[in-house]
This record gives sequence, C-alpha cells and structure tokens, in this order.
Amino acid sequence: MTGAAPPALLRMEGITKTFGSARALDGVDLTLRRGEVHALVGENGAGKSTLVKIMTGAYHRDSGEMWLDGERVDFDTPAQAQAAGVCAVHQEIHLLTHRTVAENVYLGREPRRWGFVDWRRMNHETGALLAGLGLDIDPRAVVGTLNTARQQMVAIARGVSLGAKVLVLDEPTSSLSPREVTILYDLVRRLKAQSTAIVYISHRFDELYAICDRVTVLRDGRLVSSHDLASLDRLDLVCLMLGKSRDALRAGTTAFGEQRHAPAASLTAPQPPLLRTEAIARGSRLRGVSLEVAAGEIVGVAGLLGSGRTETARAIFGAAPSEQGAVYLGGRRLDPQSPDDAIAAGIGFVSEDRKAEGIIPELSIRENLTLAALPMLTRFGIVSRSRQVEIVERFMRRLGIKAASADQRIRELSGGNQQKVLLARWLCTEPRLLILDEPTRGIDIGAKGEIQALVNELAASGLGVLMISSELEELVEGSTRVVVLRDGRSVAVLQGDEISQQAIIHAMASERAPAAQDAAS
Amino acid sequence: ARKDAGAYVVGFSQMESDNPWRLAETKSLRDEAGKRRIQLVVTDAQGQTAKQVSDVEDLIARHVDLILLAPREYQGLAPALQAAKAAKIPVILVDREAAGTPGVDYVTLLASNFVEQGRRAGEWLAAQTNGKANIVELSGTPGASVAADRAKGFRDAIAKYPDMKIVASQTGNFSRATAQGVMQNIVQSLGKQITAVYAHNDEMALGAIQALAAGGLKPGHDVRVLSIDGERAALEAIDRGELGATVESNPRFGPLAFDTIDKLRKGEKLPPKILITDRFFDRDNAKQFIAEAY
Amino acid sequence: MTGAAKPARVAAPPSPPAWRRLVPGPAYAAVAALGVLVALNALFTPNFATASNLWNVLLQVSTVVLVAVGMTLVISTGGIDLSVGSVMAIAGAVAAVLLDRGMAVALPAALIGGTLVGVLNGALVAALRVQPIVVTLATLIAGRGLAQVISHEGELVTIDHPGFALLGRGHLGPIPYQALIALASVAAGVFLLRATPFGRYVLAAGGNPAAARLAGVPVQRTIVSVYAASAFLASVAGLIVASRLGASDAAKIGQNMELDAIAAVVVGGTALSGGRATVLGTVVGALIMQVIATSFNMLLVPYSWSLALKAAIILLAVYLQRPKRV
Amino acid sequence: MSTTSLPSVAGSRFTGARALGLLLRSGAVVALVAACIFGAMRYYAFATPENVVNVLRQNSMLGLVALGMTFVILTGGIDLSVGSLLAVAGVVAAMLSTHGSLPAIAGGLGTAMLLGIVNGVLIAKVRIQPFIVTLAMLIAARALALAATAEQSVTVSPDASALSWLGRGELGPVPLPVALLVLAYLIGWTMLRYTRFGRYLYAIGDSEDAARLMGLPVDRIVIATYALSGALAGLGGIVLAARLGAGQPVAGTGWELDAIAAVVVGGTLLTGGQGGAGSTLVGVLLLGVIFNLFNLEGTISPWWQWVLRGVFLLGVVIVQGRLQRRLTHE
Ligand SMILES: Nc1ncnc2c1ncn2[C@@H]1O[C@H](COP(=O)(O)OP(=O)(O)OP(=O)(O)O)[C@@H](O)[C@H]1O
Ligand SMILES: Nc1ncnc2c1ncn2[C@@H]1O[C@H](COP(=O)(O)OP(=O)(O)OP(=O)(O)O)[C@@H](O)[C@H]1O
Ligand SMILES: [Mg+2]
Ligand SMILES: [Mg+2]
Repeated sequence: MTGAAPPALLRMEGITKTFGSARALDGVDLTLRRGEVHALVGENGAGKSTLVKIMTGAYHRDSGEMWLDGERVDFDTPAQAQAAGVCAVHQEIHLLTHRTVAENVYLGREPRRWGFVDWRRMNHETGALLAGLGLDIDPRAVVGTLNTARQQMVAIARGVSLGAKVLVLDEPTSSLSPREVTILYDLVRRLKAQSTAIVYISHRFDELYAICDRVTVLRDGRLVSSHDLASLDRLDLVCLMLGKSRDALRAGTTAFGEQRHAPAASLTAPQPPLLRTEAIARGSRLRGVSLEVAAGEIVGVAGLLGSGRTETARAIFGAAPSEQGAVYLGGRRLDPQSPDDAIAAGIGFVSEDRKAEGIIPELSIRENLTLAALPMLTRFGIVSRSRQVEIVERFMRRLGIKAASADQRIRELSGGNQQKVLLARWLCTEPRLLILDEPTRGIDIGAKGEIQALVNELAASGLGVLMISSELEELVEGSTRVVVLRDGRSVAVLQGDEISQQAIIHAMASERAPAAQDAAS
Repeated sequence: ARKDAGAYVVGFSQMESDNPWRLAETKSLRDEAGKRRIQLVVTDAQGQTAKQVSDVEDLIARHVDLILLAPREYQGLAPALQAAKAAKIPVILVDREAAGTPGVDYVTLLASNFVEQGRRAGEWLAAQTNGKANIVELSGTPGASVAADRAKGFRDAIAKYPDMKIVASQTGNFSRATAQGVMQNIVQSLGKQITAVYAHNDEMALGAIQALAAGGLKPGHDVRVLSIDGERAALEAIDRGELGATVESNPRFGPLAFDTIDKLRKGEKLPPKILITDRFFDRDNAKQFIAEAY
Repeated sequence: MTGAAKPARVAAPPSPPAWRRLVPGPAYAAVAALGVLVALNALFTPNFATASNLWNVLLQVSTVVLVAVGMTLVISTGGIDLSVGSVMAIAGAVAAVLLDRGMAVALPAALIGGTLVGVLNGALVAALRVQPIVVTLATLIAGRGLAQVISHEGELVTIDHPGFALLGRGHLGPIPYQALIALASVAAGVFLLRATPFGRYVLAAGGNPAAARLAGVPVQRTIVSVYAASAFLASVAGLIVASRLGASDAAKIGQNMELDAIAAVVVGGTALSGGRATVLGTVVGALIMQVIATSFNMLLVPYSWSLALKAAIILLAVYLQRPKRV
Repeated sequence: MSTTSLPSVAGSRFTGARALGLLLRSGAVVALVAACIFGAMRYYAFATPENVVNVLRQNSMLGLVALGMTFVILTGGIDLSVGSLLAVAGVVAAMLSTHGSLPAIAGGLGTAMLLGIVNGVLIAKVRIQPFIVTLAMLIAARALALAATAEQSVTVSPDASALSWLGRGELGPVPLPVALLVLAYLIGWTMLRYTRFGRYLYAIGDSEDAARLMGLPVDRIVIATYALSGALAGLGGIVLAARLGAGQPVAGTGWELDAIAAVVVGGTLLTGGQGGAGSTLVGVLLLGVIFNLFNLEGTISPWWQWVLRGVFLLGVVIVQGRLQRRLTHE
C-alpha cells in the first residue's frame, strides 16, 4: 500500500492496542497523504477513535510504528503530537466547560504581553477567528452555557486554529445542524487546499461521499482495506464495514422496513390515546407542547436544535416537571413530578446523552440493565439473582448485545452496545410508553438498523413510542405521525402521506423567531 | 463584654481545654475571680502555641489589666510577652515556665514542677520495689514539654538503681483510649516481664490498668502502676488497689494566682518563682481526698 | 428482526478463582499485603503469632471496622464523612450522662443522637448539594463541641454500669463482643451491597447521579441513608469505646478516627472517586493498619518511625491497586 | 481584589457598580462585613488599629498556607500535608539558623518544596489520588519533624537576624508577616489571572482529560502546583518559627482543615476549576475575625466556640452555594 505517487505525510503500521482482555486494535495500518480527506469507517467499537487517539498521543500503542514526514515519531502526550502538527477534535467534546470560548481556543498558546496573558487580544482574535468561520459566538461566553452544537463548533475552531499538518475530526457532525455542517464542509475544503491531511470519522455516509477522497475501513479492530472513495459505491462500503455480502443487506436507508406508516391496530379503536399532553410548559424553553401517542404507535418529534424536544421528553418523564399544562397517561392525569412517578406509571426514557445521563460507567452490564427494574426483581428486600441473570441473558440475546460477559463494565462497550443496554434497561420494566431521545446518535449503520428494527417491533407489539430525532430520514420512515416543535411550542402534526422531509423542514423553520440562529439551510 | 470603667479585668490565656486537669485549672481561676468580683476573660489556644500568641494579643487589644498565661511551651511565647510588655500589661505565668526573665519579661511564675513530679514517682517506685523493676513508660503527647519533663525526672530518680529498667516506652498521647490500646499490645509482647507501669498522667494509667487486666496481669499485684495528676478517678483506683500511687499535679491555681495579683497591686515585691505544693497520694491517704479531687 | 445473537466478539476471560471473586477488583493486592505483613510479624515479632494476640488484634480493630464499613458506603457514593470521630464522642457522651436512667434509655438515645448528625450530613449533601467534605468538616467541629457540652461542659463523666461495661469488655468464649458486633456490621454491609436494591442504588448514585436519577433511583434518599448509616455505626463504635474506657472522654474519643477509617477504606481498594465498593476489602485494609500499629507497639518502634512506616504502607497498598493508565 | 470565585467572564471589564454587585453576591464578603460591623458595635476594642493589625498578623501564616491550598484545589486536588510541611520548614529553619539567616530560610523553604514535589510526582506520575498521597505525607512529614528534633522545640538562633525579622519586623506600621501576606496574595492573584500557569490550573481543575488532550503538560503543572503549595506552607512555617522564636515539630497540627475551610468559605469549589486567590483571603480573614470575636467576648466556653464555629462554617457555605447556583442559573 505504500504507493509511489504522492509521498505519505503520516504513516502508521501494525498498530496494536489492548484494553484489559479486549483487543481494540490489531495490526492496523493507515497512510495519510498531504491534502487529502481520509475517511475512517467501521462499526461502533471497530477501533476508529482508539486509532486516532494513538495517532495524537492520547493513548499509547502496544506495538507498531508511526512516521511523520518520513521520520519515526513516538508521541507520549497530546502536547508532543500537537507540537509536531498532529491535532484532533475528539468524539466526546473535550472542552473546559467553566472557561470562556476564547480561553478554550487559545489554551496552551495564550497571547502574552510582557509575560502576562493578554485577554483583550485573545478575545479579539478569537472573535475574528469565529467570525471568519461564519460563526456568531461570543468569545467571552462560558463554554458550558453553549448548546452542544456550538460547543462542537468551538472545538473545531480550536482544532483549525492550531494550524495542524494532520487534523483528525472524530464524528464532528453528530450534533450539528445542517447549517453548521455546511460551515464544516467549507472549512475542510479550505484546509485541504492548504494541503492539510484530514482524518474524517463519521457514521453518516452522505458526508463521506460529499467530502472524502479515500477511505480506510476497520472491522473488529482489524484493517479491512483502504480505497479511493470514488471507486467504491455505498453498498460496497457498507459490505466492507459489516463484513457481509451485498445480498445480505437490505436496500432501505433505515431499518423501519415495510410496516412504516402502518397505523397500529389500537389507533382505529375509539380508545383514549396512551399519552396526551396539553400545552405543557416550563421556563423559557418549553412553552406549550401538545401531543398524543397511541399504543402501538411511533410518534416522531422533529425540531431544530434548542426547539425544546429534549425538554418535552424530560417534562413527560418528570425529570424536569412541567409547570403548566397537563400530562395524561392512559386517560388519567399523571403530571409526574419525578422520574419515579413516571416509571411507576409505565414510562421509560432513553436520554440523548448516553455518557452523562445514561450509563453508570463502573457498574456491569447486568447492573446497568436491571437498574430500573430492581423493585420488580426484589423479594423480601433481596434482589433475586437468578431472575436478574435470566432477564439479562434474555435481553442480551434478543438485542444482540456484544460483550465479553454480562459482568463486563458498561464503559468498556462501544456506543451502540451501550445504547442497546439502555434500551433493555427500560424494556425489562415492561413499559407502556417509551421515550427515545436521539436513540441512534453516534451509532454505526449496522447497530442503527438493529435498534430501528427493534423499536419497530416493540411498537408492533403494542408499545407506544415517542421518538426524538434529528435525522429526518429516520422520522420519515419510522413514524406514524410527526410532531414538529418550534421555539418550545408544538406547531404542526404531520400524518400519513403528509410526512416528508420537505414538509418537516418547512414546519421546523418557517416563521422562526429572530432570536434563533440555527436556521436550516 | 464591654469594659466597665474602673473594673479590674484579668485575662487568662489557657493553652488547651481537652482534659480534666486543664478544666480544673480554669475552673479554679474562674471560681476565685468570682469570689473576689474580678472580671476574668478566658481564651483557649487549643493546644497551639501560635494560637496562644494570638490569644494574648487579643487580650492586649482588649486592654485587660493583667494577663495570666498558662504557656503551651517553654519556647515560642516570646512575642506574646514582648507585646504585653510594650502595652505595659503585667503577665504572670501559670503552671509552666516560658522563655524569658522573671521581673523583666513577666512578673513571676506560679509553677508546677514537672521534673520534680517525675522524680517523686521514680523514688516511690524504687522504694516499693527495692530498686528492681521492669518498667513500661507511657509517655505524653510527643513534643509536649510536660512529657519531656516527667520523663526526665523519672529517669533521674531511677538512674541510681541498676536493676530498674525501662523495658518499653511508647506514647499514649495523654489519652486513656490510646494508652489502653498501646498497653494491650505491649502486654502481648512482653507479658509477665512487666512489673511496673509509669504513666505520664492518670488518664493513661487508667487505660493501662484496664489493658493489664484484660491481658491477665493483675494491676497493683503483678504490676505496680503509678502516675501523675491526682484526679478523682485515679484516687478511686488507688482505693481499689489497682493504682499504686499518683503524684499530685495541683491544678488549683486560683487562690494562689489571685493572692499574687493582690500583692502585685499593693506594690509588694514578688519572688521570681512561686511553687504550688503538690501532694502525694497512695493507699494511705487517697481515700480521704477523693471527695475534694477534680 | 435481528434477533439472532451474534457471537460475542471478545472471548470471555477465564473467571477468576473463588477467593478472588470474594474480594473483588484489585483488592487482592491488599489481601496479599496483609498476608506478607502477618507472615513477617509471625517470624520476627515475639509473641505475635499467639491466640491471645489474635483476639487482641481483633478487639482493637473492631471499632475501626465499624466506622470504616459506614465510611465505605459513604465513599462509594462519591462522598466522604469526616464527622465520624465527633459522632463517636457524641454517642459516648449521651450514653454517659443518661446511664443512670438505665440502658434502655441511654443506648437508644445515644444511637439516635449520633445518627441524627448523619441525617443532617446527608440532608445537606443531598438536598442543598453542599460538598460532603465541607459539610462533614463543619459537623466534625460542631459535633466535637456538642459532645463536650453534653458531657457536662467537658467533664470526663465516669461510667460505672456493669451492663454497659459488657459492650466493650465482655466476651463470648474467647471472642470479644465488640468483635462480634463489628462482624455483624461487615455482614450487613456485604449483604446490603450485594443482595439488596439499596446496594445498587448506592453504587449507581456514586457512579453517575444524573443517570441514576433518570433510571428511577431515589438518589437523595440513598445519600441520606448512607450518611445516616455511617453515623449509626460510628455511634455504636463510640458506645464501645466509652464502655471500654469507662468514661465519656468527649475530647478524645474518636479523635482522628476519620483518617484511620478513610485509610482502611482506600487501602482496602475502594476508590475515593465513588461508584465502587468493597466492604471485605475495607476489613482487610483495617486489619493491615491494625497489624502495623500492634506490631510497632510490640516491637517498641519509636513514635516517629512508626508514623513514617505507616505512611509508606498506605502509599504502597494504594499504589499496588492504582488503575492502569492507557 | 475581586472575587474571582464568581463565574465572571474573565477578562471582561469591570465597572465599579458591577464589581460591587458581584462582591455583595459573594456570601463570604457579606459575612465578613457583617461580622466586622457586629464586632465594631459590640466591642470597643474591635475597630482599633491595634486589633486590626492583630487579626491580620495572626492570620498571615494560615493565609500563606491557604493560598497554596487554593492553587491545589483549583486543579481539583487537595493537599492535606500543609500543616506537617509547615512544621518541617519551621524546624529546619530553626536548626539551620545557627549558620545564618540565608541557609535557614533557603533550607526550610527548600525542604518543604521538595516534599511538595514528592507529593506532586506521586500524584501526577504514579497516579495515586491526591487525598491519599497528601494524607500519607501529612503523617510522614510530621514524623520527620518529630524525629529531626527528638520531639523538642528548636530555638531560632538570635544571630539569624534576617530570619527573625521575617517574623517580627515591621515596615512602618505594617508587621512583616502582613506585608508578606499582602505581597503573596497580590502575586497569587496576578498569577492566576494573568499568567499561563495560572490559567492552566483552572483548565486542569475544569477537566484534566480535556486539558491533557488539548496539549497541556498536565503532569508538570500538577507537580509545580504541589511544589508551590509546599513552598507556601514552608514560608508560613518559617514566618511562624521566626515569630515564635522556635521551630516546633508539632506546629500546624490541623491547619490543613483550617486552610481548606478558609478556601471553601471564600467560595472556591473543591471540585476544581472555579474560584480564586482573593476569595480565599476573605475566607481566611472571616475565620480569623470569628476567633477574634470569641476572644474579645472572652466568656464563651471553648466547646460552645466549637459548636458555633461549625454552625457558622455550614451557614456560610450553604449561603455561598445558593448564591453561586443562582448566579450560574442566570
Ligand atoms: N478506555 C478504554 N478502556 C477499555 N476499553 C476501551 C477503552 N476505550 C475503548 N475501548 C474498547 O476498544 C474498542 C474500540 O473502541 P473505539 O472507541 O476506538 O471505537 P470506535 O470505532 O471509535 O467506535 P464508535 O463508532 O462507537 O465511536 C471497543 O471495544 C471499546 O469498548
Ligand atoms: N444555553 C443552555 N444552557 C444550559 N443548558 C442548555 C442550553 N441549551 C440547551 N441546554 C440543554 O440542552 C438540552 C437540549 O435543549 P432543548 O430541549 O431546548 O433542545 P432540543 O430540541 O432537544 O435540542 P437538542 O438537539 O440539542 O437535544 C436540554 O437539556 C437543555 O436544558
Ligand atoms: Mg469513536
Ligand atoms: Mg435534545
């Protein structure tokens, strides 16, 4: 693979990395050329992030070699890598949440005057940098007060401003809105023109085909192959990733399959809906959302970033109880004041931030999976071990959770598998209503399909599902109805054939309040 | 706490308040001040020299007329004495000495003689055992001058007797609980070899007695226990025959202190050092003093 | 759907031997350290390896174990309890002043009084979200003062009550009662953590409170319970010490106990960061510290040396169990 | 000195009114002002220059220790060893004072700093939790001080005049320890706000992982921080020894808790990344004024003093937390 043509800027060979008993990388090679955008793809847990963390000195490889500009290099710390021109914007945003945007951008190379940090210049230059990128972010804002998308853009701005030779972007778009994605594309092209090599990791194939030149595929920690992207069609790429033959794959973009839009049986019966909210409101973010979910129905929730989708979910679940309006479940007024109330009434909630609000990292899969169901597994104050084991085995099998054993710590699992465990956490409480906030964010195409198919199956068996998603495809193909939110209010309900990407975008974006800036492109 | 015009105010800087002896000392001063209708302002240094210096400064700032100082240590109180001198406030040292010259840096010292206490303990033991003993010493808080003095006096006394040996010396922190645990461990290791225990205060002796009993050695019989202080629980232990003797370290400085103050106010000349009398308690006299002990 | 199970990608590691499962995680290093210490002492310390010394060590370790079991629970929720020593003093003082009204009044009052301090700690940590180290530092200070105030303004109240004396000095055969009480607390701790929902709630609240709350874990109630349990066990320990001493010694009972308990917990392998706990490890940790203290006394090691060695052993034990860096 | 404890946007300009507003929203400042007003009204001796100088001088040593503690806590760590390091430095300085002031000061500072470096290396390189490392150092350094002196105080030689001057000298009306305190806090405040090193402390306390991934030499900074804390504790110890005229192996017992209390009362968060030097000074003075008031009152029993101190500490911290939370929610 050491082609004669353009000389390699960075070359990694035979990289191996083991975590405890799990081999994350096994003899992986990667070659980057100047001015190329190199896609790195693979399922969750294939080892993409691990590879780039080794490249940027965040992890230490067990064996293998690395060359930069033809010289052997060995980065012990990210600082060394940065000094050599290898930088990364990592998958989990790593910013200082209590510090300002400017401090984050300039951390480690603050402008100084007579040895003292020159705040004015730092703020000023950060402002200029952000404006140059088309971002309207106050350099003095504290990062923690920005929403995820803006934080992501700050992280990217920092990466760009470092002026690296090699820039890694690990799933940069997973929480960006279309407008910011466009900004990112521009950036990538500009850097490419300056002959920076870019490693681009994403689970969204559209993006790969839009900006990447070459692709390296990893599977289970091993190198599958590297190709020019132009010579590889989507289906072939998916085949390489999943290690399956072409025939084995279905054609649809999502796995919601044939049943989509099929009204559930109960919908036709003259019953009260399973869930009904009446103009629920809380603070300035949630200002009146009314929606209904029937048993056996998947109701999608669409909206721009900050439109109040997560707040809606949290209000229904009692995590941030609504201050006005009403929540009815099964015809009875519920108005949950805490998650306990909601859980007792049969509601489950998979939150959008797996790491912060989902997993208990140090606990095993078994304990994580059964956490919400513990009261049901307890007899005379003692948790029934055998029932616990039985449930865990059943759900691990049913959801295809990949792990060494049920006793493995959940933090060692890939994102997709963590998500499945969290789904299982709720499924084993046998809920009537499941709220899913971005259930497939950051999840590879294979696992995504599995989760989508699972949701579909659950709905078919009578569960009501409220599904928040930023991926319009997922909403269009999966939902029986789509509720569109705007500025904390429900503004439209699309049903049956009305559901289309254009219709949703139109409803999301029209009559936007002037304050909102994240307009869809 | 406002200063009444003309009233005589005495400040008392106590070094710590976490043991019965110190409490009895403070109480004695308070009681005597009450009797003589003198206002007494008490500060507590919590065992820290640095805080005691601060406390004296605060008393000076409060413009007390005289300061009674129970020094935490011999060293380290010079700045307090200097400040008082600069403010022309007389200082009388109570129970321990501090570096400085009587009549110059302070008026006089109302002293307990800790070395002497240790010596008396040593002599009693020598007499009781005919100069033959294997002694376990439970010493006071490491770094405290009382502990050093009581260790020294005792050693001076037994030096004359070649068969009196200190077989173990461990700290019991002046605390009954600590001494009890330490003694238990020593009993495990030395067992029947032990014939005497010398504790730097009564509290530790009481802990040691329980440890000896638990370890199958009969205190007062197999092992002679002696200590210093003369607190009530110790006198009771003597009465029960568990404790051999205790050298009094008299905490009742109240009458002596205020008598001295009176003399000073009358302009009488004072000696550089006034010793408080320490009694000696053993089988013969312990019972009769139980009621008045602290 | 895709119900078919995929083969697990990573081969399951061979399950560890039973004794290692008993003390989970890296705590086996602590067990090994204890083994080495005991072996060395048996060889070099005269009279160390005797039955009476075994009971002696158990007797002395029991109060630390009691407090450290509670501390393990607190630490595994990501908290810390500095107030245990003061709580011991409060319980001792309450019992001492009430004993003339009988054990039936004095014991419950002492236990309730001590436990209330824990409830206060827990409530402040859980509801007002004040940092545990500060809350319990404040109750450490105030509690010590309170204990003295209760104890008739700092007097050393003598306890003369044969029934109460049994608590700290009684034996069942050769086994001291207090060792049995400590054993019961260990058993209760292991049972709670392993078998009950409460145990999971403790670990979940320590591992990720936000996630735990969303999973229906009663986080606040769990935290209050944990501090209450710690204070309850400290109260029991306080009663035992008071009984052994035969006095309320409010100034000294439990002094520096918080550091001994914390040392036992971390030497035993529970991380201060929370989310993990091993009660048996804590027992091992406490035994290590006690064996060191006992053997230093028996070998008549000078005080300053014993301090330095103690520090070194704490560091070494924790070093052996530190997480691997990636 | 502004209260950097508040989530103010660093680098933005303060108007007088805004600064006052921020100040008043800091629980510690309010409590300090209240305590002073109370003291001035109740005790004729409180608001005298003499007493003010007393309070400042008495608390200058703890102030130095607490400044080092602030740095450490900003990185999300903790240093329980400061009290013992203070004793070691005092003892070493006193022992070396017969050779002159310079060796004494350099030796005391150097030893404390060296032990601080040992803390830092064990924390950053060997990766043991700060609480454990410094707990072990608390024990070990105390042992060192006791062993080196055979458990006795060591007199500071009268020949070491520069050393004595550190503890007892005066610059005009200002005692030298107070001058040192003010100087140290000015430097500390400037350092935290305007030097890279200072900013990196905040960065590490905010998220050590992020700081590392952004290329900060985290290990080196952490080691330097504990070295600095050791050195400041050492300076406190030297000033104390000079003031008392003796190096005491038992000096500084329990000061780690006082220093932590002062830092927290000031408003610096133990979780790291938020707070500052100015607020710690307020915290130190607040706790100092409380003791001063107890002494001026003179009739509160020591145990009630303990109770009051604990309750007061809780009260300030609760109020502080509420104010801070309200502020971040704005
Ligand atoms: N710190 C760690 N400790 C233990 N195991 C780890 C650690 N980091 C990663 N792993 C394991 O290494 C493997 C590779 O993980 P990695 O994060 O590189 O995957 P990825 O390809 O980036 O996946 P994703 O698409 O979900 O981001 C996974 O099995 C993961 O569980
Ligand atoms: N400026 C902010 N400060 C604090 N929290 C914020 C801010 N913006 C958003 N959040 C939090 O982020 C989450 C998302 O907010 P919201 O419900 O308004 O948006 P959403 O439509 O769900 O968008 P998203 O796609 O980001 O989830 C909520 O938990 C909200 O509290
Ligand atoms: Mg990844
Ligand atoms: Mg959301």
